[in-house]
Amino acid sequence: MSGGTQYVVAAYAVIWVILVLYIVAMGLRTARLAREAELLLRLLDDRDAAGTRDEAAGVGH
Amino acid sequence: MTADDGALVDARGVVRSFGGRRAVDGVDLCVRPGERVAVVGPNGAGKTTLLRILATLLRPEAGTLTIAGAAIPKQSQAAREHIGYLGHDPMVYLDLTAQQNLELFCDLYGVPDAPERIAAALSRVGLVARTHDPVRTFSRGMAQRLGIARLTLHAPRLLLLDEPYTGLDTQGTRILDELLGGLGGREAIVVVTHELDRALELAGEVVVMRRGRVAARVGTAGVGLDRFRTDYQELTA
Amino acid sequence: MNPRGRRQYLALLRKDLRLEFRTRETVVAMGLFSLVIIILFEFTIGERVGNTAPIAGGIIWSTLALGAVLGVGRTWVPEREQRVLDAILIAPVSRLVMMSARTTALVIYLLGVQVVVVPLAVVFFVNGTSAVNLLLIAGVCVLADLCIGIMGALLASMSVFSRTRELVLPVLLLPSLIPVVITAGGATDAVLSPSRQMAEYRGYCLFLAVYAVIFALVAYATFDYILDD
Amino acid sequence: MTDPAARRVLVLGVLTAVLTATGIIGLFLVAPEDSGEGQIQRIFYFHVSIALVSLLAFGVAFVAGAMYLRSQREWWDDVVFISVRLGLVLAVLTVITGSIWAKAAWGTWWIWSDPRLATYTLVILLYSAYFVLRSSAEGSRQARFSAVYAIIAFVSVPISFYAVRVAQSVVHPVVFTSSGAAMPHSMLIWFVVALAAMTALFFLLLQVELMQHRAQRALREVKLRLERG
Repeated sequence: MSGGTQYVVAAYAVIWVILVLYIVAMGLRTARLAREAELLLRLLDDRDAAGTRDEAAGVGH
Repeated sequence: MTADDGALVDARGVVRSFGGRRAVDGVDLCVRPGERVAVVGPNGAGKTTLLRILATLLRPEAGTLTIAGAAIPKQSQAAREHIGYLGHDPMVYLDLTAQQNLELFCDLYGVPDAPERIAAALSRVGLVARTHDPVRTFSRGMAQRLGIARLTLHAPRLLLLDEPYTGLDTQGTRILDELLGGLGGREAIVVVTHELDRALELAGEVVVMRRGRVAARVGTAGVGLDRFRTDYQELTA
Repeated sequence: MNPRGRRQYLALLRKDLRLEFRTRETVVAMGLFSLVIIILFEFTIGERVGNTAPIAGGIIWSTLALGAVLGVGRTWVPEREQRVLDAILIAPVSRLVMMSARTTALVIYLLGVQVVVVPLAVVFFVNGTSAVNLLLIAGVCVLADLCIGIMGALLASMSVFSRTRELVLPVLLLPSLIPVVITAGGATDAVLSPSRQMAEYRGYCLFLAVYAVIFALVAYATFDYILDD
Repeated sequence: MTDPAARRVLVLGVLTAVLTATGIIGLFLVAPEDSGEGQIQRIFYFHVSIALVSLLAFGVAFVAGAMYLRSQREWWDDVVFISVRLGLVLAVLTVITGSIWAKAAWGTWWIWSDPRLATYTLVILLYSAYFVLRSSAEGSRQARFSAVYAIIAFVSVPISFYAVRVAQSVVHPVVFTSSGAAMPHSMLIWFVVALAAMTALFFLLLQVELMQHRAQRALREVKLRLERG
């Protein structure tokens, strides 16, 4: 490569890499959101299960 | 929404939360001149938060609040003229003398006849001999008494007291009792306390708080302490 | 400021100065700290460069800015330690008055430090100078202190109410003060250079004045939101 | 698609893709080689665009900060936070690509005498402090202090730039003037395309992250409801 082309390639590679890293960080945050949502779903399931048990035993509202 | 004109405190649906948890969750409270209200409740019920909202130290997130006719937080400055707030701490500078502390607060409140007021306040709390001593040399009880003197300087119409008796010595307790007993029909008191007997003794109305909400309002006329205590335990259980 | 506000302003300022006079914590600590840094610079840079006259202004103002962090960090500390903050915030005092009193107190502390440190530094780095030059530098001090005071009162009021206050303040304050350090240092160097550069000096001073005015306006627009919770 | 935010993401995404592709093809295959700087001039298109868009991001944070203080709506705080973070990433990119350019054009990785490179370094310091303050402040103060600081920092940017420039013009005259001032049209077009691409990318990322924050808030609310029973 001549005439400084390697520097041009390097500059665009850096831009590319950092933007991809940013997107990866965003993906990790999305993963956390998904985990949270699943946790809440499990909590709701537990609560519903407890509710039906209570009703079956006749102590529900 | 029509505000109660004469009321010193007019709170409707006041909300304040910390980190997503609602410490005060829709409280209505109306206090007119001459009324004494005690706020009781278990730890974390939002009593102190409510008092700090009334003192304009915390902004309400939702609801409307008027103090002495001034809308909070828009007209906080006007409301602050009328508020006297006493907390666990005396709220005076330890490195200033008694006199310098009281002078400072006279200047902040724009009190006209400061020297006379300061002399009178100091003699009322029995600290005349200590006028020119730095507060650091005071005992805790004496500092607390100076706090009472600070409270009275600008003749506030709305007294907000947060556990005022903790940290007071016997002399301080007597002085505070005298002060509160001597208030006329112009002033109102809101006191936060965990001592039910004090609440009954001091206030005409007791507000029981639980989880940021008002669980009950009880008039104290003719209510015995034992009866009230059982009611309270039921309400806050 | 109306008469009421003026009385409150003077009362708050008098309170700050009285507390400082009684304990002498802030000014003494700032002064000693600044002297230590000056001596550090002298041995690490001055000894090697030989002729320190051309870089004296930069060294002096870097030192003073670092020392200022200590003083700015004391903002609201007596109120917090002696638990008076609620009583002050609950008094019917406009936040403008509170911040003005704070800024004035800071400027006075900084000037108190500079009265000692700047002449000493001038002796150390340029072997003394004329009285006129010292007066011109005093002008720079007043302007730069005003900048530091305004920015300091503004940022300290935020850092002090945060969890890791001592750690936050330098990181917050020093980047914002870099323009002040650059121009105050430039103005000092303009005065101390063999042929006094008055045009440059005036330009730098004008910059400092503009900085002070701009951030006074920013402070005016925002500090209600800082102090009221 | 009924959700307006999702529609915005779609539109911005398509726009970003088209503009970026056009820009890259154009600047590598169509734009002429610069007579003075040769190939390395091709760094310029995205380097300057990223720099300008980082300033745009800080500007958005400034406006959103003011809006937050007025309305106390959490949404504006999200905008401030995301914009500052994006702006900071872009500023870091600017400095890195600028440094590569410096190496290519002048043979050194770093030259303090380039005022833009120096200023962007200051800007990175200035906005890094935003995150220090934000993680240190608690409760309702967090959003308020962050908003105030975003305002202060944005005002500091031109002041810092000016201070850096003034300081350097005295010591050594500015050697490297703005490289993009006299650009032939055949280059300017591709610069505009690159700038538009980066702007669209900024708003795309902002929109995506705002949606993440929205989801997070909704989840927090669900959690609170579950606790309350």
